[in-house]
Formats: sequence, structure tokens, C-alpha cells
Amino acid sequence: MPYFFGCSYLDLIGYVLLFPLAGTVINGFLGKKLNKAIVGIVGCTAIGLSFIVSFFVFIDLLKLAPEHRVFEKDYFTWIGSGAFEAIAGLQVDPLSVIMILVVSGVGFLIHVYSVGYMHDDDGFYRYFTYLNLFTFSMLLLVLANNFLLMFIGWEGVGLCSYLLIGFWFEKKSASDAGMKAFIVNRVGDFGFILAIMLIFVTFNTIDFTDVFHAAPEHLQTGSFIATMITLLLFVGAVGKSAQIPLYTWLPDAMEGPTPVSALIHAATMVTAGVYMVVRCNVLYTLSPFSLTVVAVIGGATALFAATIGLAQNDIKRVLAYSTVSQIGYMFLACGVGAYITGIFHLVTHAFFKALLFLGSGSVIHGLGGEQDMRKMGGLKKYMPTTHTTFLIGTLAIAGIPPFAGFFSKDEILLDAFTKGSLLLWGLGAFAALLTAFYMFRLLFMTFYGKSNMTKHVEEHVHESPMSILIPLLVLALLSILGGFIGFPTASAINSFLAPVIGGGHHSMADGGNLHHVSNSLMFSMMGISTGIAIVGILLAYLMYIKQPDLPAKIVGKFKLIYKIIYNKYYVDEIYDATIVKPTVKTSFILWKIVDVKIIDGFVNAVARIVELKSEVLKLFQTGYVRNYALSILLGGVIIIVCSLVLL
Amino acid sequence: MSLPILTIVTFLPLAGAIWLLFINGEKQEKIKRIALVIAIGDFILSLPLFFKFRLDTSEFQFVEKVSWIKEFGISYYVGIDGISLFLFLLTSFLTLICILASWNIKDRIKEYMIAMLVLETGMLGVFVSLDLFLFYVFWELMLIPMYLIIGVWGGPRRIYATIKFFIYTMAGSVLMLVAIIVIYFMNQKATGEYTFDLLKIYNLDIPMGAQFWLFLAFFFAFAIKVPMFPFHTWLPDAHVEAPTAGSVILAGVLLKMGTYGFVRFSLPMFPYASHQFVPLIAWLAIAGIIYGALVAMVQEDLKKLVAYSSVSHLGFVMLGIFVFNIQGMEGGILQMINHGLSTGALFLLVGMIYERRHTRMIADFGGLTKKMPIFAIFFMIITLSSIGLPGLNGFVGEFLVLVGVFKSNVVYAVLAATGVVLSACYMLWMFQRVMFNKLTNPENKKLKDIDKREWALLLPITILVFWIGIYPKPLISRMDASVNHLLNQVDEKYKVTLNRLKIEKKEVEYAVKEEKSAEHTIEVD
Amino acid sequence: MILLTWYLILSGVLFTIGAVGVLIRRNAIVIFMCIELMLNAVNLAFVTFARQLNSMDGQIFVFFIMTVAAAEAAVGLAIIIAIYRNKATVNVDNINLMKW
Amino acid sequence: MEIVIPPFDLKSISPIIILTISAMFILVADVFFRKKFKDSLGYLSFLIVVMTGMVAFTQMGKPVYSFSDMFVVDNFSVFFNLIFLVSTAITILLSVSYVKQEGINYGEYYTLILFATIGMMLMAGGADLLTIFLGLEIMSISLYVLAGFRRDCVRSNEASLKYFLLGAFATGFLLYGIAMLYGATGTTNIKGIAEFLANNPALSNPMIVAGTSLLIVGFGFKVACVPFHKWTPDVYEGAPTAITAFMSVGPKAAAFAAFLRVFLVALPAVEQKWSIILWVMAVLTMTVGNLVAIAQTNIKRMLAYSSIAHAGYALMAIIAGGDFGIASLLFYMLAYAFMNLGAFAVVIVLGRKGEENANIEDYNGLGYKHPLLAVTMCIFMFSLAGIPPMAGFIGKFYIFSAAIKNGFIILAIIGVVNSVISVYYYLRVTVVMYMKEPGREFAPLSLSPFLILALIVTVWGTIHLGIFPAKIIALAQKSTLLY
Repeated sequence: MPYFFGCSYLDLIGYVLLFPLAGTVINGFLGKKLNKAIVGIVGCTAIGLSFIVSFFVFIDLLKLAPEHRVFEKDYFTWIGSGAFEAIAGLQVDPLSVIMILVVSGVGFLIHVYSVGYMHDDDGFYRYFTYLNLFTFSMLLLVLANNFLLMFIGWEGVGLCSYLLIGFWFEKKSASDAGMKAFIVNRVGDFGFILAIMLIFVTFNTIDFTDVFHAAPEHLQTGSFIATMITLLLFVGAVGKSAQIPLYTWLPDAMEGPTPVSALIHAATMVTAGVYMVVRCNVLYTLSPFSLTVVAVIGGATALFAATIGLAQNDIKRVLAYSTVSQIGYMFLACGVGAYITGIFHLVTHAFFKALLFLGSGSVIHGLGGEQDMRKMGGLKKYMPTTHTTFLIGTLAIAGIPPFAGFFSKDEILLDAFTKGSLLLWGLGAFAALLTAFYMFRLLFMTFYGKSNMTKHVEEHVHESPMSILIPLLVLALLSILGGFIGFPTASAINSFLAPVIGGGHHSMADGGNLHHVSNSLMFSMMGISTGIAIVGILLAYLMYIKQPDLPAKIVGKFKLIYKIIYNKYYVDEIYDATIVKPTVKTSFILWKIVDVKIIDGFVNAVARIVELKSEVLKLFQTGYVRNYALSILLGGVIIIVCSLVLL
Repeated sequence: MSLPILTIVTFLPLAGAIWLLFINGEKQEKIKRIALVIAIGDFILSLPLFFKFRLDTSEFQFVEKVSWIKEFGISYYVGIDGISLFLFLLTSFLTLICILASWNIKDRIKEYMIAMLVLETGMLGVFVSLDLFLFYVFWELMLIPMYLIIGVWGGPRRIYATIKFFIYTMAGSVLMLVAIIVIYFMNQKATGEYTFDLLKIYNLDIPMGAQFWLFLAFFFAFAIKVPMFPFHTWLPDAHVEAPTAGSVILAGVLLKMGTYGFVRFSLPMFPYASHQFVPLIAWLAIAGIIYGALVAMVQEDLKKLVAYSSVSHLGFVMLGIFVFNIQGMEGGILQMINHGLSTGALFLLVGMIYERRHTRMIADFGGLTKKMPIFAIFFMIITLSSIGLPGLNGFVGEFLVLVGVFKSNVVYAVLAATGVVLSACYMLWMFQRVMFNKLTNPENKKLKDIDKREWALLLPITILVFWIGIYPKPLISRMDASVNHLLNQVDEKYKVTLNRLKIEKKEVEYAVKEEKSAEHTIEVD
Repeated sequence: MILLTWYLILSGVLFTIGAVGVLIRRNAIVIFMCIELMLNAVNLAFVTFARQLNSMDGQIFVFFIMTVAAAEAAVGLAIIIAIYRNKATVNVDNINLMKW
Repeated sequence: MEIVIPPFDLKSISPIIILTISAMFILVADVFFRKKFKDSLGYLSFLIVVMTGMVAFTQMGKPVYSFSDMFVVDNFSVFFNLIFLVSTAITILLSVSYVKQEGINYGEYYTLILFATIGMMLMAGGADLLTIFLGLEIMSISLYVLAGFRRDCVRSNEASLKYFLLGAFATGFLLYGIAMLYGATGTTNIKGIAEFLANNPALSNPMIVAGTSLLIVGFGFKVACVPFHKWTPDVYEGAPTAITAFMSVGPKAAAFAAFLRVFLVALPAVEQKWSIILWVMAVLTMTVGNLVAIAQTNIKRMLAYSSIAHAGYALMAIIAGGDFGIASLLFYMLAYAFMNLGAFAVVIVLGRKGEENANIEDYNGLGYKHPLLAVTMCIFMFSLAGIPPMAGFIGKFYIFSAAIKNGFIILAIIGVVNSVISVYYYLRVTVVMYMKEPGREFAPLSLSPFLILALIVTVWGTIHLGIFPAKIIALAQKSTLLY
């Protein structure tokens, strides 16, 4: 077996972080001087290398016996104050390995893609600096061996998304979106940070392993503390993973460059919430209530976002809402206790959603920046490769076997049905229908039917360069095969992740979660979900290919509903009216009235009173000798009287 | 410690100031150079304190003691421990930065530099003095140069601002003077010795009633300096009118004197009262955190915004100090330093664009990033550090404070944590309006990016920002011993008082019982 | 035989008259005379006490007071003359350049 | 029977004798000097004062009584004598060029100053109400004249008239008070009174109480405390600046010396009455002085009110009493002498014949026209405001400590609050000097070597007493024993 300087590859885990960081530093300091080719190469190699290392780490981990597949490496004490100690240390276990593989793998492809996509942008080096920094933070997030270090990555990815959303900072909408993303995430982090403190106060440590070991002894199931911790953590997850009620930033985030949307707002960052929930599954298992909350929020979001997706015309926004909804699925899975399924869907989703975004990017690129689907159509003949890959992606997300999405989504629905309730299953199933529908709507509007492009655009439209197409092809491949790591059931991923679930010490608790499900049920489920998907597709076909005037009619029928959906249920407006505006107004009052008028007014009033007194008192100094004499006499008399009588 | 390093570091600037007195004011370059050399020298001299500092003891180190006014038992008694060490270093560091930052001041440069150096001596003195009287002398002494700096080199409303600053601060501190004298005589009654020696007075056990009033007197002095809500209104005025360097010093060091005072004097001398006052102070601090953040959000003047953000940040510090546990205390001290660095840097940055554009109105800016990318990078980093992004200095302090607070009172912690969200709001919003969006204002079209000098100003601070953010151990480990000792000291004295309380209560009950039984007997016969 | 008390009362009355005079008269000279009156009231008191206690101190004191009064008179008149030179008035109510 | 001549020991009053003789000599010499040599009279009297100072200093040590207990030389009086001599010396330094410039360069000027000094010394050393009365009169009469020394100037005349009339008026009260005490106790000797009151009921005796109150009126007038303060601003404004400086320091100190001796030695039995009265007076004095000073535009007048305020602080020392109180008063008076004389010195330096430039606006931008002078003024202002490391701070600190030590904490708090108020108007001077642009050209300074010397001495005193007060404090503590 290949060893590196005689030490196991696990010891090299640090390099997974080091390479992206190095890339960041190089591009950050020298990028301005270097020419674009080098910047691109540096950016890509950094991630490429860390992918390779991750791969070897993965291999090494496989060599270990399943229940020993936990490797921790502490570097230095980051914060140590009294009993509180936060170590800068990394933890390699099946879960984190899968994550780093996905992050660095997909990340690498998207870096390559970006070289072509961003080529004409003069912020090129800036872009790659941010992107590398993001990859670093994301890897840190998944590799961290304690909550606080994870929090660094957590906020780091938030920062990068802020920077990248606002990458074209001269566009106000872009910088607004960036700010919105950061602040909404902060709201989530507010919960997260409180959770960390609560964990520390409860367990007197914030190290994953220790906490998860201690948890079952410390807290009995359903205890208040456990619920509080998990809910607070979930607040963080909701913020990061754009779930109800904090999802509003994600669609706006589409202001950023498309590869960014692919990497950060589809494949990796937004799924951090799911990762965190799974990482803390031990805690969640201790609190059924929180689990229910997670499931319900997930299911609701899945459906809610899907409905919005129906009526969007901006190609990226449709994908954004589908992302929100897909993450909803993942939480749904976690919520019903099928953590592994959640991760499974996370992985497949990473593949096909990245693919879809990159595809849409290719389209936008080809159309010279056009994002409105109503101005597209019939692109099939112009950009065949893009079309093919995009089709694959769409099939995958719609859940048509044997594409990746099918297996994961189907498993989620199954779990929802078996472990959850019919309601949850209903939510999921209906969302699946809608998903299939709006994704194919997107596909048809973009690639089929007659072209609605302007002449000008039509002349220039072209297939994208290789650097864009190659990543598409690779991802397409993954979207096709990705599903088989989770099939047949009781499969690789299950057994591989099993140790992580339940803190590893009572292993296989959840591992073979499908054993006790009869095959008949399983296959009927598969049938149903496939059926649902196909129905959705047919609907889309009917409305957007067969009778293109149908949508208009329907809209005409349900004007109100359409209007509401089209305006995303006015959620942004509601937030603005109920939270943003009042806050600003109060602040103004506090400043103009409380601060200036009352507090400072009081201070100045004191001074003025003193001056006034002085003006008055000096008038007693009349300048007449006799008044002076009088005051002496009176003074004397008063003193005598006082000393004789009063005192 | 043979070499009186503290004295040298403290008084070197004063010596420099005196030297400058005798230099012709026309020779601006020369004057600037001398001042700079002095500041650099002072900073370098202060570094050994950091490296030679012994981690294993809570004793005061580098101690020097010389009788000053024997008749009153006043001595020149200086020394530092883990609590003052960093504030001391911060002072010498920031003064250096400030003198470099004032390079473009044209008029009365001589007087300016003299004021700066005298100010440095005053500030350093405050942090090292272990004699109440000496402390008070430095505390007041440092007012004069600051008053001149604001008043002479300040903006249009400088006179109002500076007089307000001076009198407001003075009003607070005179009560402290009375309190100091009272303690002095109490100690004399108790031990028969006339002394202002802080360490001896630590051992004085002050009756509870007296503690209450004495604490209050000190509280006003310090709370005004911090400034705690609602004693903060001098701060925005002073900041807005002060020249850049003035603001930097004001935010970076002067405010810390208040918080430092609480740690060094109020807590160990009046443990009982401190505990009694926790609710009041905590709520004021929380009010400050939220109020400061909200008011900062809607400011139109950059400096005002930063000023109010200081109110908010120092709320954290106060909260951390008054939870009486190690995380809170260390977080608080660390946060003092962080705030000194990041807010100081913010004022520097604001000063830089002010020098170029002669306006601080946020509305006049926008899209600067296009013209000044490097500036933008620094500005971004500092902004992030001030909103406490993990990995930068701000986070470490803030988080430790929150942990400490959480341990003692969850409600406080939750309320305080909202400050984390709010700070992101006002800072990022400000950043966006200044640096992002289209560069519309033609005035801004000809802006130049930062030059070498400004690099030299920002780079060291940025490095520290990262260092403290990523590897704060060297700082925290130096605090540990002292903070632990302080907390134990406070705790023990507090317990003693409590026990006395119990005993007295018992006696009362006992007496009552006695009477009862007596009456009973009477009834009997 | 007249009780010493009467002398004291007389001196008190004199003193009061003098004081009141200072307050109500406008002419600097007259005011000064009133002050002299007050001093003489004091003298009377001293003498009375001296008599009562039959000790000399009081009477000696009186001598000193008279001397001092004389000196004061000299200076005072000089001052009044000086002011008359410049202002051609000795009415104290017109002499209030300096006030507040 | 043979007449016993009580022993009298001239050595004990040697400073006074020296001064008297030289004063008279100057008076005579004046006749023979031609106008342009008149300065030498100034130099001469300065030398005399310095010499006297040396002699006086040698008297430190064990107390000496003489003239049948009419006069005492104890450290207390010696310390005060030094204060007087310092202030006199500095005043003379201020005067030499000033009198020339004002055209009042007559020999009497110095003579009178010296006589005033003699009066002060008598007051400080007076062990008998008679001596004190004499000293007070000698001092006052010379001052009446000095106040009106600019004969051609109406304001000067007015000043002296007001001072004279009111001074005499107040003397009346003082004397009546003495008379009553005499009547009640049968003696005017301070120790005698003390002994009598120690053995007889004091509080119940209306005559003693009334007498005490009348003494308060008399001394209160001299130290200018409310409500007997009204003459101060007018007289200070009208009098020649040098004399104003002198009056604000020497006579005030002398009055305090006598005040303190009489009340702490002779009338401790009545303390519980007068301490309350003085308490109220001190509060009124501080507050009124500081408040009204804020509204002043003329710097001499402002300093007049500030001196009233300082009288209020000094009263605290008497109220506090005890060694601490006495020592603090001694120290405070010395510190006050330096800083106040210094401030007036600056005023004189800026003054012109005719136009005194005594309006605060006249100081606009001084900091940049005459930086050094401005710095000096700042030092005095900060010292008067009681900001470390100046003498004023230590002085205030000392007095407040005394008050607190003896349990007058409320009084101390009122005191410190007042000193905050005072900061406001002292700062205003520095504000106009540094933060306002010069309104008009400054006339060239009238700096004579003597003035410069005076400035140096005062600055040195102000700072030295601020930073190294130990020796003086020790001396003051040695001088607290009263006999």
C-alpha cells in the first residue's frame, strides 16, 4: 500500500486545507501581477491537489476496520481560557471524508469551469482568491473536530459567499444580495453560537467526540437541554441552508457569477446545514421534538420552494428555488432519522445540481448574459452538448431511474413513509411532482420549442468552449452513476457511514435502515415515485410543447394564486415591512430623540443652568457701596441671630 | 529587575516632549522625525515587557517603588501584571501609529507632537501605577493634552466638544478623588498606616455601606470614561471633532482606562458592592450594546458611526468583566485590546478618505473599491474584525465574553448575542454604501489608493488582527495567572463579607430570642 | 448709681445708629463719620467693660482704637479728596463704574 | 513699689524691625532719589524682603513669647511670614516695571507694601486680639492707599474708596466682637480667653457667642467670603494690577492666619456653633465665587471671583481644624500665592499704559504669538483649577483630605463639585489662547528682567510644589502647633 514518507495518508489531512489556503494566498497577493492563465492554473491545482490528498485519505480510511474509522489530528490550542478550550484539530471519519471528496471534487470541476467562464472578467484573480478561500473554509467546516472550529469554517463560507455574491459590487442589486446573505446567515449563526455555549456549559467541552460520547449519559432522551441545543443548532442550519423562514437570501444570491451559484449555493455551502445536523445526529436523536421540527421544516420548505419554482422565469432563480426545495428533502430525511439518506441525497444533489447550474451557466454564457427563459427556446440545435448534459441533470433531479436523483429521493420518500408519517410523505411526494414539472418546464422553455431570442442574440449564440463542457460531461457522468453508491439498499454508503451515526459506539443502529422494510413495499414505493415524476414531466410537456398557450389560460383562471406565487408569496416584502423598516425607524428615533434630545439635552441643560445662575448671581454685584455694606450688615445680623437662637 | 524599564518607557515620551520644546517650530520635518523616533524607541523598549513577562506568577512584575510624598505615604509605585501588560503595549503601539498617522498635519506640528508625547506618558502612567494617588495624577494629567488635541486641531465644533469632554470626565473623576481619600483614611484607621499603596489597600475590608458609596463614586468616574450608556454622549462629539490620531487614541486607549479601572480598582476593592451592582451594570451594558448598535446603524457620519459602535463594543467588555468568571474576564480584557486595534484602525481608515475628500458623510461616497482596491481590502478586513468574524481578533474576545456571560446568566448572554447580528448589519451596510455600488460622485473619481505611509499604518494592525484571531494563546496565557488571582481575591473577600452578614443576622435573631425569652420569664413570674 | 448695663445699651444704640447711617447716607464723608460713630460705640463698650472688670486692658485698647481711627480718618479723607478731584462728587451712589 | 517692666525680646520681632526701619529708610531716601533712579528703591526693597525672609526662616523652632504674651513666634507664624515675604517679594518684582509704565513710580509705593507686610506679620504672630487688630489695621490702611495709588484713574479711586469705607465698616464689627469677648472673659489675650472659656460655660453666654459671630464678620470680610465678599471684585478690578496680585495673596493669607489662630486657639469652646456657620459660609463662598466667575469677561475680575472661591476652599481647612487642617491651610496658602501671583504676572506682562488688555478676548491666539507666555498662563490656570501635577492640585487634595479626615465628607464633595465648575472658566482662558484666532495685533510685551524672574519663580513654585511637595508638606506639618 502506498505510504508517503512512511506515514499514513491520514496524517496528511492538513494538506487538504493547506493547498487551497496556499492558492488563496498566492492569488491574493500576487494575482494582480500574474497573468490570467497562471492565476487559473494556481487556483485549479490547489483544489486538484487537495482532492487527490482527500482521495488517498479516503483510501486509507477504508483500510481501517469500520468502527475504528475515526482519525483525529490536533495542531494547536486555538482558544484556551480556564475550562474552555478550543483545539485547532481535524477529524477524519467517513462523514467528513465523503464531504471533502464532494467538496474538493465538485470544487475542482467548477474551478476548471470558471477558468473559461470568467475569462473576460477583470476581477479574475479576485474571483479565484475568493473561490479558493471558500473551498478552504468549506473543507475546514467539514474537517473540524469541534464546534468552534467548525464555526470558523461556517462563518468563513458565509464570508466568501458574501464576497462572491457581491463580486460585481458595482451592481447595487449584487452588493445588496451579498449583504442580505451575510446578515441572514448571521441570524442563523446567532442560534449556532448560543448552541455552542450551551453545549460547553452542559458538557464542559466542545469537542465532537467527547460531546457525542458524553451526550447519551448526560441527557436523557427528550430532555429540555437536548431540545434547546438541537433547536439552536438547527437555527444555524436553517440560516445556512436557506430553509423556511430564512431562505430568502438564496434566490437573491443568484446575482453572483453562475459557477459560484453552482459551487456555493447548490453543491456545497448550502448543504453545510445538513452536514451539521448529521454530524450532531447523536444529539438530535436525543430530542424527538427537534427531529419533528427538522422534518416538518424540511418537508414544508421542499413543497413551498417548489411551488415558487413553478412561476419563475429567471433560469437561475428556478434552479435556486429547486435547491431550496431539494435541501428541504435532505432535512426531511434527517428529520425522520434517516441521516445517511440525507447525506446520500446531499451527494447526488451536489452532482446534478452543480451540473444544472453549470449548464445554465453555459446557456447564459452562450446567450451573452441573458437569463430570462422567455427570451430563450430552441437552443437544442445551437448547443447540443449543453443540452444533453442538462437533460441528464434534469432527469436526475426529476427522479427518473436510473439517474442519481432517483435513488436518493426515492429513499427519502420511503423513509418519510416508514419512519415518518403519511403527511411528511405527502409533502415530499407532491414536491417531487412539482419538481419534475418545473424542471422540465425549464428544460422545454430553454432548449425546445421555437426560439424567442432577439436577432442580435441569435446570431452570436454558440456552444461553449471545452473548459466549460468538460466539467459538464464529468458531472453528467456522476449524475448518472452517482446513485449506485446507494443502490442496492444496505449499500456501500450505508455501511460506510454507519459508524458515524449514533456516535459510532452503538454502530449499525441506523446503518441498515432498510433491512426491516419489506422489499415489496420498497419497490412499490419506487414505482410510485417514478410515476409521480413521469406525471410531472408529462404535464410540463403538455403545457410547454403541445399547447404553448395553455399556461396563459391557466394563469388567466387562477390570477390571484399565480400572482402570489409569482411574487414568491411576498415574503421579502413582509420581512421588509415587519422587521427591516421598523428597526431602522426605531434606530432613528433612538438617535434623534433619545440620544440627542433627551440624554445629551440633559447634559447640556445642566451646563446652561449653571451659566444662567451665574448671569443672575452677578447682578447682585450692583456696584453701590451701600448695598455692599448692607449685605455685610445683614450677613452679620443673620449670623448673630442664628448662632444665638437657632444653633 | 535592575533596569527601571517601566519608568523609562513611561517617561521617555515626556523627555521627548521637553526636547521638542526647544526646537524651532519651523523645522516641521525635523520635529516629526524626532517625535517618530521617540515613539518607535518607546515601543521597542516596551517589547521586552512582553517577552520577559513571567507567566507563572500573579505578582506584579517589573515593580519599582520609590517614596514620593512620604508625609502622605504616597509613593511612586509602578508595576504590571497580565491585566495591564497588554493595555500598556497597546498604548505604546497606538501612539506610534498615531504619530505616523499625523504626518500630514501642517499647522502647529510642534505643539501637536508635544501634546501627543505627553499624552502617551499620561496614558502609560495610568496603566502602570499601583498607587492610588499616582494613578489619579496620571488619570487627570492625561486629560490636558487630549483636551488640547481635540480643541486645537479638531473640527468646527471642537471647542464645544473638547470642553464637554474635559468637564464631563473631570466631573466623574473628582468624586473618585473623594472616594480615594476616604479609603485612604479608612485604611489608616484599620492599619494605622497612611498609605495609598494599592496592594495594601486590597487587603482592607471595607464595611458594606461604605462599599456601596465608594463603588458608586468610582463607578461614575469609570463609567463616564468607558463610556457606558447613558454617559456616552460626550463620545460622539469628541470623536467627530477630534483629528484622526485623536480619535484613534481616544477609542484605542482612553476608553480602556474606564474598563481597566473597573478591573483594577472597583472589583478587588469593593467585591461586595460589585456583586450588588451586577444587575444594574449588566443591564446598562446590554442597553449599550443594543442601543449603540441601533444608533450606529442610522448614522450619516462615518466617525459618529464608529463612535457609537464603540459604545456597543465596550458594552461587551463591561459585561465580560462583571460576570466574575475567567472566560468573561479574559474575554473582556482581550476585547479591550481588539477594540483598540480594530476601532483604532477604523478611525485611521476614515481619516484617510477624509484627508482625500474632506468629508465623512457616507452619502458622499460609494464605489470607492474601484479606485482604491488596496484600501478596500484593509477596510474589509478591519470591518470583519470589528463584527467579530471567526479567525479574526474580534471573535475570540467576543466569544469568550459571551461564554463567560452565558455561564453566569443566560438571559444576558442571549441579549448580548443579538449585538453580534446587529454589528454585522451596521458595519456591512456602511461598508456597502462607502465601498460598493457605482462610483457616481465625480469627486471620488480622482481618489488615489493608499501610499507607503498608510501601508505602514495599516499593515501592522492587520497582522495583529490575524495573529490574535488565529493564535491568541500568547496573550491569554499571560493573563491567566493574574486574572485567576484577581477572581479568587474578589471571591474570597466577597465570601468574607457574606459570612459577616450571616453572623450579624444570627446575632440579631439571637438577641431577639433573648428578649422574647426574657419577656417570657417575666410573664412567668 | 447708674448700672453699667445702660452704658452697654447706649453703646449698642450708638453702634446701630452708625451702621444704619452708613446704609442710608449718600455722602462719603457722612458715611465715614457714621463709621467713626461705630468705632466710638466700641470704645464706650470697652471702657464700660474695663470699668466693670476693673482691668486696664480695655482702656488701653480704646487708646489704640482712637489712634487707628485717626490714621484711618487721614487716609480716608485723602481718598475722598482724590476721588473728588476726578469725579467732582462725593456721592457714593455716583461712584459705581465697576459692577457685576 | 517698683514698676515691673515686662520682658520684651526684640529678637522675636527682628523681621518686623528690619522691615520697619528699611521701610522708613526708603520713604526718606525717596526724597533724595532722582526720578530715573527710583527703580533702585524697588531693587532695594526686594533685597530687604529677601533678607528678612532669611532672618524669619531662622526663627523656625521652639516658640518664643514676648511683650507679655502679646506676640508669639511659633512655626505657624514663621511659615506664614514666609508666605507673606514670598508674596511681597514677587509683588515687588512685578511692580518695578509696572509702576514706571503706569507713571506711579513713587517711593511710598514700596514703603506701603512693606508696611502692609509688617501688618500681616503682626496678624500672624499676634497672640492678643489687640496685636491682631493693630496688624490688621496697619495692613489695611496701607492697602487702602495702595488700591488708590493710580491717583489720576477714576477706577483706582473708586476701588480704594469702596475698600476703605467697607473695610472700616467691617473693622467696626470686628472691634465690637473683640469688645464683647473682652467683656465676657476679661481679657483680650488669646490664651487667656481660651483658659477662661475652658473653665466657664461658653455656649450659654450670649456675649461670647455674639462676639464670636462678630469676629466672623470681621475676618470674613478680610478673607472675602460670602456674604462679605462684595468689595473684592470691584477693588481687584480697580486697583493697580500689581497691588491686586498682592491683595489677593498676602492679606488674604494674613487674615486666614489670624482667623485660624483666634478660632482654633481662643474659641474652640464655641466650635460647635462657629463650625456650622463657617460650614455654610464655605459652601456659599465656593459656589457663588465659582458661579459668578463664569460670567466674567475681565480677567482681573474673574481672578477676583476665583480668589473668593479659593477662600471658600481655605475655609474648609479651618472648619476641619486639627493638625491636618492647619497644615493643609499653610500649604494651600503657599501654593495659592505662587499660582495666583503668577497669573497676575502674566496679566501685567500683557498690560499697557492706559489699556490693561484685561479682557479675556484680548488673549485670543496668544498661544501662537507668545507661546511661552501662554504655556505659563496655562500652567497657572490648570493649577488654579486643581489639575495635577500642579501645586493647586496638591493643595486642594490636602484640604479635602483634611475635611474628610474630620468627617466633613459632604463639604468635601461640594468642594470637588465646585472645582469642576471652576474648571469651566479657567479652561476658557486656555481656550481663547489656543483655540481662537488672534483678534488684533499684540503690542510688544512689557517684559523686564524682573518680570521674567517673577514668572520663573512662580512657575517653578507652581510646578515644584506640584511634583515635589514633600519638603514643604513636612514643613507645614511641623508648623501646626499653635500657642
